[in-house]
Amino acid sequence: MKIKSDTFIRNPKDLWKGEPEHTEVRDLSPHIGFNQITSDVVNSLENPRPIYWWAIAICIAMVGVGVACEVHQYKTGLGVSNKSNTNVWGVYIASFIFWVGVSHAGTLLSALLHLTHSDWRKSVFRYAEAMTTFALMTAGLFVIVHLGRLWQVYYVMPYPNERGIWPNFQSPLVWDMFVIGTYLTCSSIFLYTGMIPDLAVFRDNIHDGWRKKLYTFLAMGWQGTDRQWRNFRVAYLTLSVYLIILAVSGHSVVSSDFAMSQQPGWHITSFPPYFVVGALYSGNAALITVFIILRYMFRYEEYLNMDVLRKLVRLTFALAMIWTYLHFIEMATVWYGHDQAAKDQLIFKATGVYAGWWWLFNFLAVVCPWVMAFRRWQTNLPVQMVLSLLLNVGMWLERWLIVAPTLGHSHYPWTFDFDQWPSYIQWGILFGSFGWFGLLLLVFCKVFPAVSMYELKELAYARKVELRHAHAEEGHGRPELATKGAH
Amino acid sequence: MSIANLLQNWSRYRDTHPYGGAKPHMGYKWAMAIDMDICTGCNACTVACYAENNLAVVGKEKFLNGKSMHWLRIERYWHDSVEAGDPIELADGKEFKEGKQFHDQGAHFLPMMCQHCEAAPCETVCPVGATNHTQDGINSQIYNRCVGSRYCNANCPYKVRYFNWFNYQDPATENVWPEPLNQQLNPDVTVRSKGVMEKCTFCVQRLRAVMVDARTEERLVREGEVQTACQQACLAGAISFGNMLNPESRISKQWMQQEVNIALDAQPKNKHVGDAVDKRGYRILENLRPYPSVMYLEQVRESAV
Amino acid sequence: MIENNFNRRDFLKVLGWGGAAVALSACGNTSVEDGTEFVTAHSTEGMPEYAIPGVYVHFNSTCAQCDSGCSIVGRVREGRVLKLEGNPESPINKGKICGLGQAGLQAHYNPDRITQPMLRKGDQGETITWEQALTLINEQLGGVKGNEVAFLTGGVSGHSGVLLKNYMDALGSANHYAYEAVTPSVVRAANKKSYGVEMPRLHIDKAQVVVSFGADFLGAWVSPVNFTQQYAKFRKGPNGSRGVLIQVESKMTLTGANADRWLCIRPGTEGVYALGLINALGAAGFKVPSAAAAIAKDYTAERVIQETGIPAEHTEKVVALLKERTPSLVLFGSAAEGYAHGSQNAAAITLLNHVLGNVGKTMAAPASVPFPQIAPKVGNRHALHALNDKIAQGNIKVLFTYGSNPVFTSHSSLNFKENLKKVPFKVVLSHYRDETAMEADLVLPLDSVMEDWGSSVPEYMADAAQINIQQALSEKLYPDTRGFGDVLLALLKQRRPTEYGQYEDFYGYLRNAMVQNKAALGGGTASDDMFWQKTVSHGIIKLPAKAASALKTPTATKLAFAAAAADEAYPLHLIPSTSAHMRDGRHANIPWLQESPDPITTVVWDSWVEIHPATAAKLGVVEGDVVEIASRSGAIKVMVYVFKGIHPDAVSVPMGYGHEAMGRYAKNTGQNVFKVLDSVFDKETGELALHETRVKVTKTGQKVKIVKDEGPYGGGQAGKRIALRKTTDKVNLSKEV
Amino acid sequence: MSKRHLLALFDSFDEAGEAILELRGAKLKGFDTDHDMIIKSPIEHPEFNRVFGPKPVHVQWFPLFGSIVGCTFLFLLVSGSQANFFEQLKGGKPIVPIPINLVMTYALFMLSGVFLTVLGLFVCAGLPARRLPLYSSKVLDDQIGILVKADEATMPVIKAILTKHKAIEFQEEAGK
Amino acid sequence: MIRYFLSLTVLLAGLFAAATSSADNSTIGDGVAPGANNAAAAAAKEKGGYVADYDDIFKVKGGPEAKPDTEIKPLMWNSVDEVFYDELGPHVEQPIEFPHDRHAGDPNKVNPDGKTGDGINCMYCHTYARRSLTSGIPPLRKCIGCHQNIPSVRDTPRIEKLFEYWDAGKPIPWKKVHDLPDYVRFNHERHIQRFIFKQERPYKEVCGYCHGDVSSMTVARRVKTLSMGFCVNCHKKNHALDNTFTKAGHGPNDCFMCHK
Repeated sequence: MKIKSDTFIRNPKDLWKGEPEHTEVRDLSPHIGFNQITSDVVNSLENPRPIYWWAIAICIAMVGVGVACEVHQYKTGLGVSNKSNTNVWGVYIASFIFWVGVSHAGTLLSALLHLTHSDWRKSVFRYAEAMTTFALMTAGLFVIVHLGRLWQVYYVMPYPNERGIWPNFQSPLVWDMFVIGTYLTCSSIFLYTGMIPDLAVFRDNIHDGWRKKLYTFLAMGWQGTDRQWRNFRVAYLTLSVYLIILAVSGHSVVSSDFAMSQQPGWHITSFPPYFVVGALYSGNAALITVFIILRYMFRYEEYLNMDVLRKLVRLTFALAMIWTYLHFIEMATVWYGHDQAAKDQLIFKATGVYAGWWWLFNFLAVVCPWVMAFRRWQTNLPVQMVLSLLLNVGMWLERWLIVAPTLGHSHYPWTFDFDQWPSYIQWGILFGSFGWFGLLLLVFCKVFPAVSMYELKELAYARKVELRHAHAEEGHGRPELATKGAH
Repeated sequence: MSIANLLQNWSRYRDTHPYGGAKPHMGYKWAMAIDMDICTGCNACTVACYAENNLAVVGKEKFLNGKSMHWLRIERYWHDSVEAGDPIELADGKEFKEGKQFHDQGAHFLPMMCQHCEAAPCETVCPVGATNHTQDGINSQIYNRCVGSRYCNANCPYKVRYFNWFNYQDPATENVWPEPLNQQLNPDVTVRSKGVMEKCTFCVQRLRAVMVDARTEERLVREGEVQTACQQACLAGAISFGNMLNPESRISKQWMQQEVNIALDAQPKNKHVGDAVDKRGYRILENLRPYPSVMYLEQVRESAV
Repeated sequence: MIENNFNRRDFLKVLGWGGAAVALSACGNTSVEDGTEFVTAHSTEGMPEYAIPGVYVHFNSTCAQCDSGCSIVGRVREGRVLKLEGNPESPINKGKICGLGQAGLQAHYNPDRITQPMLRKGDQGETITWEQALTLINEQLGGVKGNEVAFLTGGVSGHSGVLLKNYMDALGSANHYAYEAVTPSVVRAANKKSYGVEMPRLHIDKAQVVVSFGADFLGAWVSPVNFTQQYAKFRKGPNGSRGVLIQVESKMTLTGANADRWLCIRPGTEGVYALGLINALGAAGFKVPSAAAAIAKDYTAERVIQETGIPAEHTEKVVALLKERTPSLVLFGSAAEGYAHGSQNAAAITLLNHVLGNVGKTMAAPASVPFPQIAPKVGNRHALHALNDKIAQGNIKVLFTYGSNPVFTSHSSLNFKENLKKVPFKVVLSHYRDETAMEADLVLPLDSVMEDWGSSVPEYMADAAQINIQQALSEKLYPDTRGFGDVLLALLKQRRPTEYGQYEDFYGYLRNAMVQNKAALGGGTASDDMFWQKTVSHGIIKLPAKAASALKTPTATKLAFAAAAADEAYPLHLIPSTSAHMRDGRHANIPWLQESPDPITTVVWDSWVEIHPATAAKLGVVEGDVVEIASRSGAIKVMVYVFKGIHPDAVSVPMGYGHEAMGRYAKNTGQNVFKVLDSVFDKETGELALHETRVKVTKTGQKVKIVKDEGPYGGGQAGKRIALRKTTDKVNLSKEV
Repeated sequence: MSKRHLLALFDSFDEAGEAILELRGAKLKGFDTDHDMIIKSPIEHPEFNRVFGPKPVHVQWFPLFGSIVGCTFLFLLVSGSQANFFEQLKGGKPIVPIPINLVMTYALFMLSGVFLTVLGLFVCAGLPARRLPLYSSKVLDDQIGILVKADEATMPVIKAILTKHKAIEFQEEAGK
Repeated sequence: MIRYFLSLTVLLAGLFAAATSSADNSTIGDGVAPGANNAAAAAAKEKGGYVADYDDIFKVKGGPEAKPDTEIKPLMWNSVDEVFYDELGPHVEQPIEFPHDRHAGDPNKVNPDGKTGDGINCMYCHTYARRSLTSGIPPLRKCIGCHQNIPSVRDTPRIEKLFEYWDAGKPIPWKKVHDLPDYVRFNHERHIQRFIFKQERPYKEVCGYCHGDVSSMTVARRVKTLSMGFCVNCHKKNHALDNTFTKAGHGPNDCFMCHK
């Protein structure tokens, strides 16, 4: 059945307006009823704004570019990516770290904030969690793209084979394989588990074709009985605990790809926290970007509203500051340490051929976030849109500037190599990866509830409770805790 | 059965392999010494290596892009800038520091190949265990196991590992060995395919051949029974190679005489500099603790002229 | 538990990689392929007992990459020669072999070899059979007088030399020209004059100090393999003091790069410096023969400094060293000889040797082969000019060319190429379709060295006299190639059938010739077969050493050096440098050599011009700039390599690059420096003075990335302890194992 | 006496809560509140805890078990495979390096934990579940449903009580 | 709970142990190794990337006329029509259907063709096995050497064909049955020396371990996978004999020993 709702009648013109300063916005208005939440979400999936389809088309095109580049590279050999025997790594590894980083914000919101019962997360965590999963999938692709003989990637997997040999468990890459695999599996499980009640709602509200079957299958006969809710709460809590540990360990292991090695600029003790925080930072920036896009695309103005955005931005700013601190700490330890090679490496970054990029990255990732400190801009959508994109560019550069300069300027002067620039193949595949990520995310948001309905309802319920207390103090009667809207 | 192995030989698996720890090499420890005072930099070793190990000639463009495949490269250093080691000219030609007017004490030639480190940084990081340490102290590289993650190269302090960026044996694309050039290829050495890492193997095919004979005759390989291609070609005899565990071998005598201990990361002789004037032996980047198996003998220049 | 037929791909599907797995399995590329796995040996006849598949057989032969005459061992397996090593029995190379020699393999397996005789039709060539070719030659020779036939070769020796001589006699022609573009012919002349022999035996290992005036004896001079081995001994200093090498030259050669002191001298003033040293030695109280002293007395320290530009303190140190450490040895090579007054320089330097009393100590008379007819006929540059004149006058009707590529190596002011058109019938015996072959009317494909039989006598013999046997290491790659000896024999059969009809092929001739003289060759009483077997299996015949005659001591004659006149239009000296691998360019089509970096500059696959930083600053060029190097005779465009190993008044371009033909690896690789050489000749010998060309360097504005092995820090070490050097005078290496 | 099902839908948690309390208090014969009454709601209903009192949850034991078993297994797997015939010698390292194996052990600690958590959820919450005899899609949308099972005799009483508390809609099984 | 945990751990450990030791089962087939490697080898052969066979060498050396009339068909996935292919490698069509059973078979056993074998030692013909990497196929000379003295079978079709080759002076283009991938260094000599000459085991057992009971085949057929697991299982076993290279009695477990 179609649920008519007034949420459609809305003036698209005031979309880009930030909320006026004086109005006191809550993360969810107390006047929204359960029914309206359901209908909004369901209907937003039914027909999103047309830009959605444009986005899909663009993403597919981008994926096409990436695939074309990869096919060429697969046929001809990695040489077409214009690496050298000195710069053996490049954009691929940097992007791998970048995508793993993007994945972390989702976990932060869905797991950590869930444990701390910060309610404002309830409207954003679902798509954040989805981003986690898809970002990890993208990261995994980069590992494979990067391999010289990717058709034999299964050599890395530990399974009893007839050759009687095993992967080298001492290699950080194998740890990556373990931890990223675990992280991917767990986060997708987490995503799915959290969706079960909402899937049940869809099962009841969608009546056509394959989607009905899909939802019916996935909802697994959820009926919201008290027994189900009880166990669900505990299970979800447990999962979020695991997810937090995973997120931290995951990027620490990724950082050990570098920290475990011997190269100047990589062999740094503070890399794990540095990477983790950097991941949260860039992830949150990406979150803001997607926030603004979804808000418009699926008409989520009611739920992805300015108050939530403001909180998100503040969180991002805080993380940015922590990361900045670690960034300087890392440089300081190198600068005051005894390792001359690492010191040279740092100087090289700041003055060598990569200097321009290095300073740009410092500007983007260290200076730019300060814009978020100003209240007037925290809810200004265009500003936040551009800003979040810039931050992501900065953080990608950060990863690339960890990988490239060290390879070109490591221990052995004879093999120093300053003039390796990634070929269009590498850029093309990076470009394609964004398309791939966007495509997955868009399809997800179209098919599954991108905002969590039952948690919003809980939120609405909580607001009503507050309302009741307020009324009680004012001495009026005691309004019911009705699930309907209060009008 | 692995679990049984684990439980029975636990202590054995806890030994640090193979240098230092309680675990000795099994009969062999191949090592090399290169005397840079008599190395003339004539490139005979390089060509010999190309001939012996089926190295691909990559051509001008790829060489320019740093995709050259010389397992053994001759590096040429100048010592006459103001402080030794400072760049004389940067790539863009501008004078970085004003050195002398001429290279008037000649060049310094340094043949650099895989150092077969005892604690090789490349070994621990290979995800598939394509590069391991063999019982006889060689840093092995199994081409067919390699998946091409290139982590070994990224972690190699000497950057002596070379990656097959293209399919060099494919006549359709890179025709490195056009007919009949391919008939020269050494049947004892794999022609590496696209996407695998390769490096100097101490001419393992020669070593294995004589070791197999030795086993058949129930003895160890004798000194002088086997030579690496570069050693055999070296006109001046600057390269010596052999089994360090054989006290009769020249290599062991050299390491002994030069007071270079393979299991140390800093040689005691370096503490008292003055009196060790003709102890020229040293190992490159020793301080990074890869414990390389190649000892270099310092170049000497006469101060009387 | 895994079931027996466990399948990886199933497992991948289990892991949920199904999609990927399909792609992987489709590719199927699971093995790193080796070039050469064999089914096994199966042949009817011809498969000799020793040829076991999978087992190496070693055959001895002789390297023909250059004229040093090193003996080599070919490692043969399944009928293919896979690797060359040095033959330990040879006193010349004692089991070693240089990179150039190693690369002989790729000369054998080279994809650009000519496989069939080719006859010119217009500007096309059509393949013909050998019979046609030989009859054609016969016809062409029919109409012409003997003296109108000329044979241009490189240095020849051994029995092919004998056949060549006999053939020329049969034709009644005296026009055999042995031409080598890069060869120390002035050195030979000067030695002959001073010591009575062209190439005395050098005992570098016995010397304590070696002063080399541009003799690149470690690189490309006379017999580098032998000299390098001596050099190693010399450095170790068997008698306790490490030998000291002082190199005096204007452009750093490989030897210069290994010198303890590299003295950068103004081009052409080597003789002045030699006499200056004599003078200084006298002044330092060294006993100098009066005649020499008389000649040297004008060369005061001031004059020497002013003319050579070598600072005084270096000279003093050198003198002191020469004074206290004897014996010493003074060598001189292309850098000294390559001027109009090259012979004068040479004479001065030989005189210095005499003054230092090295004659007889570190230089001895060479052994000589008792068979003059197989003695080496070394080439020189003068031969080509003589031939060129004859051709220009139209006196040559038929020209045979073998073992040299004059169209490429002759300087353009000779315009040999145009003159060649005056020759009605040109026969070129060659391996490649090189520049000269392109001009030919008939091209005859030769066997590679690995396929051919032959004998040779090296010019420089390190020990007693020896004859090298060149043995076929593998069967022919192409059925229609023939050895030089076979061709000569075939031609001779046309002329003297009675005499040579008995020999089926050159192998038969060679064997016969050897076996006949087996007594003289130390064969003793062995049977013919025994003797021949022994000879071939050793690859070398050491002749019983005769008592070497003493060297004649140089006599001091008045010397005059043309002062290098300042040239406004063409200010800079051009030094065409000889690299050990490229030589005069005959090996330019060997990929290994093109890819192995030049030792000094580490440049590959291209030619470059070395310019001193000061000069570069003056010209406003930096590394990678393409400059035009113009002389009075021509111009080439090459890229700049800024280099502190060259005199500011000089620029240097390597020889051997810039082929217009010859093959896929050589063609259009680099620039041909021969083009710009002026025709200036040494006054006494009439040799082309390679170093006399003056050039001007102008910037073209073009810029390229220079293809070299060294990193952006050049030879620097960025403060790391990579290449360590001790500078000391009290190190004793003689005790080292 | 055959039993019948009745599903009543409420708009407000208060009403539903009152209704449950009263049903409890009514002490009807053959009607046990704990077993014969199931609450269905769009969100977890904190209000009802005071009605039912706390009910025990056992999910948390599954991950504990899973994690411990998982990491033990993985440690054995990794170190066992390192100790097989092809021991991969790494210069300067033992063949079985314990701290390194702990990294992966830790990963599987979490993986198996997560798996068993989900397993626990399915087991305890009885998922996947078959649809109860009476169901209205509204209970997941915006209404609270009370499903009771009782004798036909007592059914009218129950219905009365529910109606009293503003049950806006009833669903009944067809009579037999 | 604790008891559960313990029991499950033990169970898993046991399972895993079995899994890792399952390579002891010498009949494990590797899904890819033999087939795909042949395919890849042949692929490279077909590409002409190198000269793959002795008769190719011969052709190049002896000129076109010495080129064998039948060339080796590339054994590739896409040429199944030419060569029937299964996991154990190709069913090879040899130019002459050589009866191994007749030559090497048991003299006391009667073969399908009604004849008994001659019980000839493998190494009588495959004479290089004890001194080279490859076992080798005898020169045609060897076949003729015997067969010209055996008039009884002189005009049977196979012998006719044999003599045709002999008269034409051409090698018989036998095809390789046991084709190891090219990155493997297998040394016949070492194995023969160890097991036949040192341990004095019957040659049928030693050769047969990898080649199967050839004496009961006509044309040799690959019966063992010859995959890495196959080699490993044997190398694992303890054939304690000498104490020179490794103290252990098993074969070398060093990758570089067999991989080149």
